[in-house]
Amino acid sequence: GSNSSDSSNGGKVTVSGSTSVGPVIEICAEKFKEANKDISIEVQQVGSSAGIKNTIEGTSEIGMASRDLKDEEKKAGLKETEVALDGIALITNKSNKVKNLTINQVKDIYKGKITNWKEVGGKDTPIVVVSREDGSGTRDGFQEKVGFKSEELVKEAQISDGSGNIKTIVEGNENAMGYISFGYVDKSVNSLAIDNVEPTAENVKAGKYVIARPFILVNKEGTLSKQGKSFIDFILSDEGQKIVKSKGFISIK
Amino acid sequence: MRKLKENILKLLVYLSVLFTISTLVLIVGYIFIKGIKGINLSFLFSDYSASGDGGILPMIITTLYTVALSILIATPIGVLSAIYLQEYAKKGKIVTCIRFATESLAGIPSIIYGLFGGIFFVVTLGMKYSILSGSLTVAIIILPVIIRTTEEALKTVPQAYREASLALGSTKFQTLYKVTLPSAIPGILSGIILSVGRVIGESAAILLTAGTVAQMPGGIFDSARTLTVHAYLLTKENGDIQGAASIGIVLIVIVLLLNTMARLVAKKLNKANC
Amino acid sequence: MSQNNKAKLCVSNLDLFYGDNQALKNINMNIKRNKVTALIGPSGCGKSTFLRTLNRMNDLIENVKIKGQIEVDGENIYNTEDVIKLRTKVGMVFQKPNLFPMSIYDNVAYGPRTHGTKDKKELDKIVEESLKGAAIWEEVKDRLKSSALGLSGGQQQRICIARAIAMKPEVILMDEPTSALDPISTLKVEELIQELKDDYTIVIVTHNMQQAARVSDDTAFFLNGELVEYKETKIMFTNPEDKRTEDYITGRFG
Amino acid sequence: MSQNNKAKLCVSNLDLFYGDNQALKNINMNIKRNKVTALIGPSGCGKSTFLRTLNRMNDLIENVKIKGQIEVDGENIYNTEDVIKLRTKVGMVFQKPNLFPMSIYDNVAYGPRTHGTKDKKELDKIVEESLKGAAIWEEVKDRLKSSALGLSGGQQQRICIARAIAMKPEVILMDEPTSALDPISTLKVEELIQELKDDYTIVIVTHNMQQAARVSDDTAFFLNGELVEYKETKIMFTNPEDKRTEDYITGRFG
Amino acid sequence: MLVKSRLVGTKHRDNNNNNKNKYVIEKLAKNIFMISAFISVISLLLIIGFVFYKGLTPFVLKGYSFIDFLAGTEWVPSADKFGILSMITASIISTLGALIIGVPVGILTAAFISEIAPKQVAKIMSPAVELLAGIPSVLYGVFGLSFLVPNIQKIFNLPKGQSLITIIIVLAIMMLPTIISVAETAIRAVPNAYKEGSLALGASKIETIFKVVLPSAKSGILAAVILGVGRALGETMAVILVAGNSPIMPTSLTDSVRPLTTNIAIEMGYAFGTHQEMLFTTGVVLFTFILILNLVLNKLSSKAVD
Amino acid sequence: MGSNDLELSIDTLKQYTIRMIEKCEDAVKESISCMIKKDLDGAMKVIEKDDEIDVLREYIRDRSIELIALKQPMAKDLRYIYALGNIAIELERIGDYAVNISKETIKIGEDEYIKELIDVPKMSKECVEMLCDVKIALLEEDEKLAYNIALRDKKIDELYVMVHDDCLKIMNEKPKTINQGVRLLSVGRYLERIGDHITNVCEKIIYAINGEMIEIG
Amino acid sequence: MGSNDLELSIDTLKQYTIRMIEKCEDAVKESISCMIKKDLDGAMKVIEKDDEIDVLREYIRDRSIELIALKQPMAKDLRYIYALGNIAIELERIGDYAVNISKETIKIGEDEYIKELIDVPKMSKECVEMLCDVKIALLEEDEKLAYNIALRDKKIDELYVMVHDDCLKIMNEKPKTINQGVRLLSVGRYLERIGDHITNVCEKIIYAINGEMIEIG
Ligand SMILES: Nc1ncnc2c1ncn2[C@@H]1O[C@H](COP(=O)(O)OP(=O)(O)OP(=O)(O)O)[C@@H](O)[C@H]1O
Ligand SMILES: Nc1ncnc2c1ncn2[C@@H]1O[C@H](COP(=O)(O)OP(=O)(O)OP(=O)(O)O)[C@@H](O)[C@H]1O
Ligand SMILES: [Mg+2]
Ligand SMILES: [Mg+2]
Ligand SMILES: O=P([O-])([O-])[O-]
Repeated sequence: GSNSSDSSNGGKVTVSGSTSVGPVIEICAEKFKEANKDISIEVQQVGSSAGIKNTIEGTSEIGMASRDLKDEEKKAGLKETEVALDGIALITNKSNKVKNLTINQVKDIYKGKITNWKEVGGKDTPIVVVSREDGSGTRDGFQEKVGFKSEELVKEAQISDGSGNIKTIVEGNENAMGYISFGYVDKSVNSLAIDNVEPTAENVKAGKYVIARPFILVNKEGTLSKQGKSFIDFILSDEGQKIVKSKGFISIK
Repeated sequence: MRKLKENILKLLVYLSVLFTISTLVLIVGYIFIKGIKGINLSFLFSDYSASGDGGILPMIITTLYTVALSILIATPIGVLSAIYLQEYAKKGKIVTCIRFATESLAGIPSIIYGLFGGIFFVVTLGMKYSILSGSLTVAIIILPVIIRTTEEALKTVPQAYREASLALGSTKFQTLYKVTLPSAIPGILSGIILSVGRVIGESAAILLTAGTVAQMPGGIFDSARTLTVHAYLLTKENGDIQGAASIGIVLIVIVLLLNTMARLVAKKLNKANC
Repeated sequence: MSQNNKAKLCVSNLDLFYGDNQALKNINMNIKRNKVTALIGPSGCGKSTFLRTLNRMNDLIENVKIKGQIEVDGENIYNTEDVIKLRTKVGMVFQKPNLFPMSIYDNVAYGPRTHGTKDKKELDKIVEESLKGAAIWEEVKDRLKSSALGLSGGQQQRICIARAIAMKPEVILMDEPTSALDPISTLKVEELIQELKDDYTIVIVTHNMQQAARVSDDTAFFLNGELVEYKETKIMFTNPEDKRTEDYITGRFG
Repeated sequence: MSQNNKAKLCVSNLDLFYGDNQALKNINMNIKRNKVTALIGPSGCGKSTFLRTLNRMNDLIENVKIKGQIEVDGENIYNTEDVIKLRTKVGMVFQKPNLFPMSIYDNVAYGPRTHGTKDKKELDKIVEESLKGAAIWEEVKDRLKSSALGLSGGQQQRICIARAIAMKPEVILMDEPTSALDPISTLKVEELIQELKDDYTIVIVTHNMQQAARVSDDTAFFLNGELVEYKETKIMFTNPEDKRTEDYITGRFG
Repeated sequence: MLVKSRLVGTKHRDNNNNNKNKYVIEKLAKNIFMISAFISVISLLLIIGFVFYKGLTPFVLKGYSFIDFLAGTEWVPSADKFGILSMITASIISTLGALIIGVPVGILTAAFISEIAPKQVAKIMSPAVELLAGIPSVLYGVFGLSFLVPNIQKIFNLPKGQSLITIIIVLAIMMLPTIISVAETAIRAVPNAYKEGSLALGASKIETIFKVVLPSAKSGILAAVILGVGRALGETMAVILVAGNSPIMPTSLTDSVRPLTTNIAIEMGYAFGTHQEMLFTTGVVLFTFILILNLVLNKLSSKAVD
Repeated sequence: MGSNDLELSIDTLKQYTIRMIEKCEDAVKESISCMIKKDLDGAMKVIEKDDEIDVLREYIRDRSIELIALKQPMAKDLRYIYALGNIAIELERIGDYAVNISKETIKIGEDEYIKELIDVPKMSKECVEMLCDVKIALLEEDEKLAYNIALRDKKIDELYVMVHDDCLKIMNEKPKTINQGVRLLSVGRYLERIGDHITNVCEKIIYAINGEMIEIG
Repeated sequence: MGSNDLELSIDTLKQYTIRMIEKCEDAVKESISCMIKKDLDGAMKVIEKDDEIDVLREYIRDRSIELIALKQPMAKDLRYIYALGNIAIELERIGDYAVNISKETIKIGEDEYIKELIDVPKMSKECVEMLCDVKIALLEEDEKLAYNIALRDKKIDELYVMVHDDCLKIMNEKPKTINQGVRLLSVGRYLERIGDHITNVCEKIIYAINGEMIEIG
């Protein structure tokens, strides 16, 4: 065990956490390493909570989270750095005619009050609600912004543990509706406008698209290594923020 | 009447066979059709890149590391334990206990190993997410497989060989390494090959212990991503079914190679023995 | 201990228990040097058990309790710690030919090698002598290096005997050595046993009364763990003393 | 076909090949009704092969080619398609007792049930009769429902015979039926065979010349796939005609 | 006749070598073997220890009720609601369902391979089945998610394809190779003598298989079934992708459900504190199931031996 | 079969032996009574009937070889078979002597006896009684009895000496009696031999029973 | 052992039988030559030497039973053992007759012979020659020879008739010769019996060789 902590001081930065944040940080790490050949950066995509937990326990130096810290977590003496904003897009199957929902409709759908597409202007088919698992940063952010609590989530909701899975489900099921981070949205699914606001980075930045949350990096107060700090600095730099943007997220600058 | 019954039974058998064959063809076929497009040299042999169009070389390397390490750890322990159980231990509470332990280990779902490894090796022993933690965890997973197959192999060594050797004034240990073990080698080897397959196919336990870092591992203390975990993450995070299928092809080919190898080895050793 | 001058093995007051089950009851028996002694009796009467006490092969079985004395050349075999030495002196041949999956040569050389003979020439000599002693040399001399398992049952059994001989034992125990063989192989092994008695003391368990009659000098009849009758074979089979022996050998038993 | 009035089985010009290897060479043999016929000969001479042609068990082996004729009661068994009927008529008992891992009752009832007897009472009757016929009824009547594998080898073999009898066959083939048994069980089975011949035609393969001598009325000596000599047992064993027979039965063979 | 060409003068071996070394090596070896053997025991104890320690913490230290845990049907970690009855039910139903399909198909296929198929066919089928066993479960999941789920949705005309029935099919397919290969071994181990016995009594091949061969192999087949159960109960990665994972009490085969294993796997990454411990408790429950299964297997197999 | 059958066969052999003994009894008894009654036809019959004894002997001989070949008898069984085979030889010889006696009777023909036949009938009676007892000894496996029967041969020997001396005396006194005297002498001699053979039979019975081969008298 | 050993033992039995035949030859030859030479001591020796024959007979009997018990002989082996056992009985009887002859010699004592001994020596010579040939037949398993030997018994029977008639004639002529005449008659009778026994031996040899039990003459 002691060996590995030595090496982390030597030139290795361990980062772990959110699967939404992970991919963009990975790219940052790649770019960072091009400039700093002697530093290696390990990016673990294990989930926001696990990342935070790892940071508290010292398994990782830096944690990634796609949600705000919980009080308990804050108490553990973590320092957070916001590195990006992420919009959460509501997605439906390509064949679905519904292109826009109000935020209340979204809420009602997720709470199980609206169960048929016909109620929101679509075909007469049931709505298959897809959600992330409890504990997911994306889910936390989504619920908070849409305005319902975990226990209110319709019980029949499909739970999936990754944006990719949600996308696959929605792509394969014309009744399905799910939500994923902007970074994962592509042509295989429709992304809905909320209250007639298109899910774009500009709209998020402008505060018009409300379903969004911050990407943060955390580290234990006072233990951040030089390399770790320079990595975070790199992400916050213009070059880093460009990468953030290129992946469909919103730069904090 | 008798004929009718017989025909019905026959029909059932053939339906079952049809089911088995068709699922096999379907799965393998599906994976090949989905994934074959993604297979090319640069996919197989170039470094991974988070930004896209990288290959899976780091995952292949990690897989090799994990296999090698876990086999290196589990084989001696497994084989020696099996020897103890089969050759030395007197029947009694202790053996029953050990045997029960190994059998129970064999039955535990790998997710539980993951939970355990994730706390014990990663946190408690401070190994962090690393190939080592992962390998130790899978080593425990395959331990019962190796013990079991070795025991079976030892069991099939005729008692007569041992008696003959002992009656010639050999010690138990001499008997073991001169007669018993050589005869059991084919069985032990096929057990090891079986374990290799198990290690390669493992995902849940590795995910929770070796982590998911998509990089060329620098050593066994680095966290890294095996092929199977990669396939899992591609599905889960990117919805990249095609990529997963491509890795699937690689995995299936490896499994095929291993199986053929096991057969050949067993055949060869059997021949050498007889 | 009182010791018969001619006796190679003296068994006195031998009791043997498997757990609580007494398999041998107060056996007293002096086995003569350079004779073939046959043990006969119905299944489960303790023949094998008795045979295996003579080179302590029963040590391998759990829960065995042995009382009484067995002396080889006047030395109590259950007093010594050195089982290896005993088993070197008292060789054994089993029911089924149990050659190792090695070459003929390696099989025969196994014992000497185990006991530290490394010299190639010496081994060659031992192997040749042993195979000759087991009357199988001519049949296998051209293929010593090929696998022993390719031989016929009877040849294998004679190689087993050669393997035992290679240890230069003094006593050879045989537990139904021909029961897995066809009649012709049986005959060959029986002939061999007759020849071997010039140099070895042989104890043979057999189910086959005719075989006991054919090969042995002395015969012991066991029943339910007891030694019922023990005497010269020719007397045993023409004029046994005990009614139970008579009944057994004339096939009126049970 | 010319047919001996007393013959149950007529074998004429029988050749059998395993692939290219001829295992039986021009066998001609009339097996007498209600007699015990023993087949003897050295290992590999074709005894089992011959026996198994009589109820077409060789059909199970690939690459077997059969020429010539075998008639049971004048009917060529290789002309009929109905092997099941043949095997019902010509029962078989094997070397090792091969009872199914079921109760004694179910074992004996297996054949009749397979052939459609469902009625409980009728089955009971068949089972009882067969067990009585196999001289084992008294020993097992109180535990018909317990597993057949708990019995001793000799008992098992007699139940195998009962199982064969339950099919009400006319011929019973036995391939070394006592070679896995101890002498006492052997004796019982031999006694049974003697009793059975009043009702059945029995053909028995045995390695044991003494056994052939003890149980059979006629003996056939096979050698290298040929039928060397075939005659009344008592003449065969006191005054055989062929030198090879003489050599074999006096143990001078090979 | 034997060729008597024995050399004269058989000397008996003097055994003056010291055998002491041999006895020392003997002892040493034994101890090393024993220590190795204890490693598996230690591993098991450690695993049990860690999992139980973690899993029982909420009940021992935090006052949660274990009964509520087992009997509760609501699972909302963020609302502090932990009930896994629905998951236990889902696990049991999916396992049973998979057994109902997998066991007969597996056994009959095994019977086909070992008894009916011509040698050539068997020679191809055996490795093919082995291949099926060797495919990582993730791939089954991928196959299930991208092929089975949409098709099942279509065939049964459901709003979604993730359902008990999908799990059952995937698990049934996944347990097939286990059942086939273990049952095949068991069937091959049935002495030829039984078959010959039956055939000689005038039974046909199929009758022989069903009346003698399969019953004789029943202890092996039972072991196959139990191993299959273990596989189904413990399978995670494939199930996670096709289950739908809704933590609800299933009322029909078309419901999405969340079996025990997926509950652990799906949330482990994001869980902390009590939530995480409850996942361990789920592990404890699963573990207990498996242990009970093992005990049953032990009992059954020792019975089968008798 | 097996032991059972073997016993049956040994029993059969015994039965045949008993029958043979009976026939010998008859033969001896008849031969002497014909001699006394000068019943030449009867004597002729005795001679003819000897064939039956020979047939029995052959039967026993063949069966005993068969039994040995087919049943591998051991111990007592073997001794019995062997002994019965030998007993049959002895009995056949006894039958032959009866024939010889009858032949002498016929040769003597209608001539008046040179002396009253006193000892010869005594001898014959003794022989017949011995044979009769032999049956019992054989059937009941009574070795004591067999031994005692054998001892009775002494009496026959004594009687023979008397017959011998008487005859010689008469022949010397009346040379005309020589022809008949010689014949009477032979008859005495034959009876004496019959006694010897009965002794042999007894010895064999004892051997069969306890495996000891003793020489009596 | 096995077949080897068995053969050895049958050979041993044969050797012993040959030795027994030789002893019988000697006994017959000696008994007659002593008779002719009136060598009473010699006659005494013949009687004493009969013990050796008896011992051999016992030996052969015991060995043959042992062989049957221990080696389970079949076919020819069995027939040989059985036949040799029976041959020994016949030979013993021959020995006994030689003893009887010698006893008569002794009883005749120094009395001058009532007639020249012509046919008796002839008979004896024939017997001895037959016995000598029997050895060859036995050793060479020559059934033809054995048969021919048996046929020669006829000659002995003829000689016996001559001896018988001669003696009776002389006795009738000279009643004083009765005592010796009776003895000479007996001797003739004994030799005739010896011939019969040799015939029996031949029959048994034929049986051993080809399994056929025939009655010759
Ligand atoms: N390992 C053992 N444990 C317990 N009991 C045993 C053991 N081996 C043998 N016995 C019992 O001891 C008795 C004697 O057995 P043993 O094997 O010596 O008989 P055997 O005369 O050799 O019989 P067989 O002729 O069948 O080989 C039997 O009752 C047997 O059940
Ligand atoms: N299935 C088979 N395929 C090819 N050859 C065979 C087969 N079965 C037997 N043979 C050959 O046929 C010959 C006769 O064999 P069979 O089994 O009939 O002999 P056997 O007289 O019964 O011998 P044993 O006494 O050893 O049982 C042997 O040479 C044997 O190798
Ligand atoms: Mg034994
Ligand atoms: Mg055979
Ligand atoms: O993986 P997430 O924590 O960003 O949902």
